[in-house]
Amino acid sequence: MSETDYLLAIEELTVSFDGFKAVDSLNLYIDRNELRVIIGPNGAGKTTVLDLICGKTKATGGSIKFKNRELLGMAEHKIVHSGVGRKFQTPSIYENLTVFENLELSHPVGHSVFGTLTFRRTPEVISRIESVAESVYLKELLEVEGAFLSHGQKQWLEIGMLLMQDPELLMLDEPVAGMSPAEREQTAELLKKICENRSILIIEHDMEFVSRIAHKVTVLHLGKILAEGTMAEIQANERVQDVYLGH
Amino acid sequence: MKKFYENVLGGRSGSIGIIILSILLFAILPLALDAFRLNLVGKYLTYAFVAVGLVLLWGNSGVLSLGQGIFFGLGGYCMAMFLKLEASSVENTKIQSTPGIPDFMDWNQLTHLPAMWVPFKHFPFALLAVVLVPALVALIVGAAMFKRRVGGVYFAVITQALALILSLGIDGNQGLTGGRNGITDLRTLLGWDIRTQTAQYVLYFTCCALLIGAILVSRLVLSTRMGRLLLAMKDKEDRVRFSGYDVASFKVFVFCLAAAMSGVGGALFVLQVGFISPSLVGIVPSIEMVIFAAMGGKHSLLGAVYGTLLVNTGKSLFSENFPQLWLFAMGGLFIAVVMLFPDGLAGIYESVRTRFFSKGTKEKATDKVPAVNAAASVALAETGGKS
Amino acid sequence: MKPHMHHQPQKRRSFLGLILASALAAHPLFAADFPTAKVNTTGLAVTDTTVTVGQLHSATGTMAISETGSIQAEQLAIDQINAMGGVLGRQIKVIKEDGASDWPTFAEKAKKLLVNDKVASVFGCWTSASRKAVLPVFEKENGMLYYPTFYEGLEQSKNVIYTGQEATQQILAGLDWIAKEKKAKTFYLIGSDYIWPRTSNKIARKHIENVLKGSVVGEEYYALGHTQFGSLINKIKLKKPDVIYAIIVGGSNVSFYKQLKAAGITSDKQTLLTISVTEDEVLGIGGENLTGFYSAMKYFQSLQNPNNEAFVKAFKAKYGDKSVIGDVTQAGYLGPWLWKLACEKAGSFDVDKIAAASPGIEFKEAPEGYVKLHENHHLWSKLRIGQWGADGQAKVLYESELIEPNPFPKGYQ
Amino acid sequence: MQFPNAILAEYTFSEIKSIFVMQGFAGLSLFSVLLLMALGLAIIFGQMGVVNLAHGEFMALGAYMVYLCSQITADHFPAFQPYYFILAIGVAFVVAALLGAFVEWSMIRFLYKRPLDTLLATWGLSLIMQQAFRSIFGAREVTPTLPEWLMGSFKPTETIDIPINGVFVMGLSLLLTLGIYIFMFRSRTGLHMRATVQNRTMSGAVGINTGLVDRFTFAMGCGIAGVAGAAFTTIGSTGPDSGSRYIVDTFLVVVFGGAGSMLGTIVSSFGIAQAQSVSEFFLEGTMGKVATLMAIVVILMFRPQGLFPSKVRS
Repeated sequence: MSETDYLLAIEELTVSFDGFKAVDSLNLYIDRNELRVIIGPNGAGKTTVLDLICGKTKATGGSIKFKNRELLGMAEHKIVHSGVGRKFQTPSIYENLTVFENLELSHPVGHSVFGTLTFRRTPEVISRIESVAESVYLKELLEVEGAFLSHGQKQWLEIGMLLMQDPELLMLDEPVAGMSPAEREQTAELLKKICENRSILIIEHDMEFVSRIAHKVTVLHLGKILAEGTMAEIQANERVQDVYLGH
Repeated sequence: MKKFYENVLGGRSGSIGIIILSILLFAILPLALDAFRLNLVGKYLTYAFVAVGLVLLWGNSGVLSLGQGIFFGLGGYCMAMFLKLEASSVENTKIQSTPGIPDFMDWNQLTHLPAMWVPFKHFPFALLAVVLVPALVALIVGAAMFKRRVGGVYFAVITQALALILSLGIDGNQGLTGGRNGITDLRTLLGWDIRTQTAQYVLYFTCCALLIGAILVSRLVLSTRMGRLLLAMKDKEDRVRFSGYDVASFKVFVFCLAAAMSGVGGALFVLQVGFISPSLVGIVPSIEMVIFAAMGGKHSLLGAVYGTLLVNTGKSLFSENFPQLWLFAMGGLFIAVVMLFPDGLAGIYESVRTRFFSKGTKEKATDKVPAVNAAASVALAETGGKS
Repeated sequence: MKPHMHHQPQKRRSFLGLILASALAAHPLFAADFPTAKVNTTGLAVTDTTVTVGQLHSATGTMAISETGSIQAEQLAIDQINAMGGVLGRQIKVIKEDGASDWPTFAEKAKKLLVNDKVASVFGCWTSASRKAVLPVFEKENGMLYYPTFYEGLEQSKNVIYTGQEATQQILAGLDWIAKEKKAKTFYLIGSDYIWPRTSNKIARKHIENVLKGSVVGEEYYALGHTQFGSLINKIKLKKPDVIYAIIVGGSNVSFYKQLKAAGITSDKQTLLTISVTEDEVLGIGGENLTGFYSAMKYFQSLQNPNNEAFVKAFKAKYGDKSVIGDVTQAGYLGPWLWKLACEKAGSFDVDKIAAASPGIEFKEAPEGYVKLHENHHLWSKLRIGQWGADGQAKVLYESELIEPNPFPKGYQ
Repeated sequence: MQFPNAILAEYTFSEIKSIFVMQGFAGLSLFSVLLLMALGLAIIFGQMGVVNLAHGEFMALGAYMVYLCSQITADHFPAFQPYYFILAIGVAFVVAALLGAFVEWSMIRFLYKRPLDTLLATWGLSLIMQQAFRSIFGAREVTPTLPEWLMGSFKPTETIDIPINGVFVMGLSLLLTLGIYIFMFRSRTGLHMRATVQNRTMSGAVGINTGLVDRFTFAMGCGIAGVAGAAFTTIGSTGPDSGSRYIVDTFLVVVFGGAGSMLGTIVSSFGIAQAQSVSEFFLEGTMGKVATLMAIVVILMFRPQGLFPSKVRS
């Protein structure tokens, strides 16, 4: 396959579970600094696409190129090191650790066995943690254990953990699920802010939220792309209305 | 220095724990017990190395191995091979058909020392092997299993099978290993008679010192980023993986560390008891060592030592006075620890301490939650107000 | 020695006690004649009226099956000795310890008995592994162990009296007999996988090849507790040996003989000689699965002599009619008696003196018949071949002369 | 070590053929033994996820029940001797199942979803059961007196002997497998059982008493272990710690087959039995076993999910 300018180029990606094709010959391209939202009904294969990109699920065929490097077959932690960050659907943070420690663990320095033994909390590390905490609205809560955060704060914390890694591609699986309207506002702000120097791939159900943030929207249905375009184009698409917006 | 105090000794409460244990091991027990009982305690403490390793592996990393006897045994065999060669000088074995090789080899018609044994003539090699052989085996097993994400019950069952394989393998290669009888009649270490009472005392104190050392090393590891990472891994393994860590390599590291500690324990066992046999490698000792750790509280390094001492003392006392009740007691203990005291002695101690002794701590503990909630709501209000 | 006959404690005596009393206690000994300070110069647990000994067997764990008989027989002997007035006028007190089938535990308990309890002697151990584990302790602390099991030899210690047979005593005469009676030339050697069967088979192989000029067509070992012998039996069928020479131990025995029978290998078609099946094992295997096979032992319960009849009667009176007595049980019974004789010969409980006095001691009242202690601390004894019947008892077909114990046999190592 | 041709070279074709048949039978007989051991565990571990380390002791319990029946028959109903064994198998099933139900009620039900804890607790249980056997039946190994018809062998040709007890064990394991299959996949209770295993909450919601189903499933697994133990009395003896000898083999069979797959359990017992039987024929006893175990462990390292992984999207 040829070199591309895209940050992420997915071509002919297929995965089947016992003959059931959850993702079927998918082609998807994401530009640098683009904020893309994937929507689609339940079982469309949205989460599976993210799983395939970050290495959680092994593909049956096709290719995923990130900065022109093939991700398929690469170990999960290496995919992360190459610049891909992933947030899970249900907030996935370390409940027994403080917000500070949660963020610290995501600091990209010292990820080897030896590295973790010799890692030091230098002033640079601390200031970086503080600045990320500030951007995800958790600066006041650095010493609080993860378990005591509200649902929305946990979502932010997880986004913060990803920001610590400074990824070039950030993938978020339903980042505003379970958030209050006020929190949604703040999250939208946050996403716009962090999108300035990276690409973001989001799965979301909340159409109102999608229309506020998305540069471009991709609609998945039965593992295939049904439509792609701006929010307005998608809303006007009849086929999309049939399978998705219709009911 | 302050860092060492905070991280390794665990600040004030941690240091007090270490000091109390040291006083118990170095002063109270030697003064209170006769030589025979003290030697027994020394033997129990060698099991505590395994239990401390299990706290790291099971309590802190969530990986339960039912094959720690493998590493205890390997360490023990490495030490025993050196001692046996020293005890089998040509002089001591002139009655044999081939003098100068261990007696059991002669009985099995071996006429020269097998190549595997030759390096064990050298003490530095044997010492290194005590630590490295168990660690290497753990590395191979751990790398194969953790990279393929074998965990939980499967890991437990497979390590248990490995313990069976090793003990059967030792049984089946008598000429090489001494078979079921093991390697017996070990006498001197570099010419120093390890069977005298003075030697027993020296070995006891060495064992205590190394055990405290092992606990401090474990604390050191847990105090680094690795400690927090292990905690994180137990909670959300996937999150750790997708934060860019190679989860398997950390499990392998802890498995190797626990194995190396167990190996040291095995070597000290051999020095104090004077022999090693496959009965210390197999399934039963391996799973008994798990209960030592569980009894102490699987998260508590110091608890592991107390748990080991308590269960073994109970075993000795029971078997001297009511041998037929011992298995009932041991079985009951397993069930009780799992069902009633999942945090073992350490958990009981914690709950007693918070209830009776330090009101201050209690208040602090209860204060913490509302404080957090308050902080959280303040933060929310602030950020919410902004938008 | 002053006669104080009326001081004799009036205890109920067993029939054997009476016989032995008349034989051995013609001159009863009294503590007063042996001041404690004189008979005990090394600080053993000896008072003016008692002497403490230890008993160290597995009461629990896998070996409890085998060791129970020894525990019982030793206790019986001690009771009888006490009923006759004890040793040097002192009643024997026993401290029982449980080795729990675990070798480190054996070493631990041996040390406890010698160091803490200061026992004058210990009757105990069963497997070689347990003996090997305690031996350094006995040598270091200078204790005295009476060890009852037939074993592989290759050992001799000042601190151990071996009351069972060493390997050559049990093996050579038996092989000679079977070679002569059955014109056997080819042998299949089978064993449990540990030192006794392996060493014994090594001696057997040398004897078969060098002395009997026969051949060994197979030699195999199975882990203790192995229960599936199908493949082995097929190999035996393929090789068609004249004799199966079996040294299988413990629970595996039952599976082995049941499966042999089920595979049609019975005594009418196949000769089998074993040195590991005693009446104790037959209880588990079932006589019907063994009928017609041979065991080589120094003792069978069915031996007909007055000593043995009295012994069997006393044993059954104490432990019930269903109890059986095997070779090791009888050897266990010898221990306390040999110790008593040694103490009396030495006039002391001191271990060094007993060790020195032991060689040459004769025990004419042994159930197996006359035995004598050799300088190498093993017993001169006879070998007998028994053929098993469906009732679980053996018919003794052959009895050798007294065989000299030779734990380090030249030409067999 | 000898190579096959070295072992077999000096024999006639018919001899080799007979050995081949009998060796094949030895493998089949080991297969049925392993299968019997593993069936109960496949239900308890595979279906319920409970790591029952006392499984071996439930087998020993079954064996002791046969011994007890044999004693009672010999003492009170000697005429019944040839037939008691069949009844004894039933007794073994019922007693083991009842104890299993009690254990589930008093212990296991508090430990679902904590597999490592069930492992430790059931190990404790196994120690208690061993000591109980020792206190009740004595430390010696015991063997029931078996009916004559079970002993001995068929002789289809002059050189081939097929042991009857082997055929019996084989028949029993076949019957039991079939029974379990019909029960699990053709009965209503079996349906409830499978439903509960797959989705507890949902099953509860549609009116299945999941607590009762758990107890029943566990009891059934234990009862099958009891039957396995009863069958073992035909080939070996029973002692207080007989059970502990089987437990590792049993777990390996289930794990190797892929927990949760009945078919996997069957295939893996077959494979392991043939491997062990063949390696024992060509290698020496102990090392044959070591080689087989080692092969299983190595394969499991490369294929941790076993031969037949359960196909559930995680």
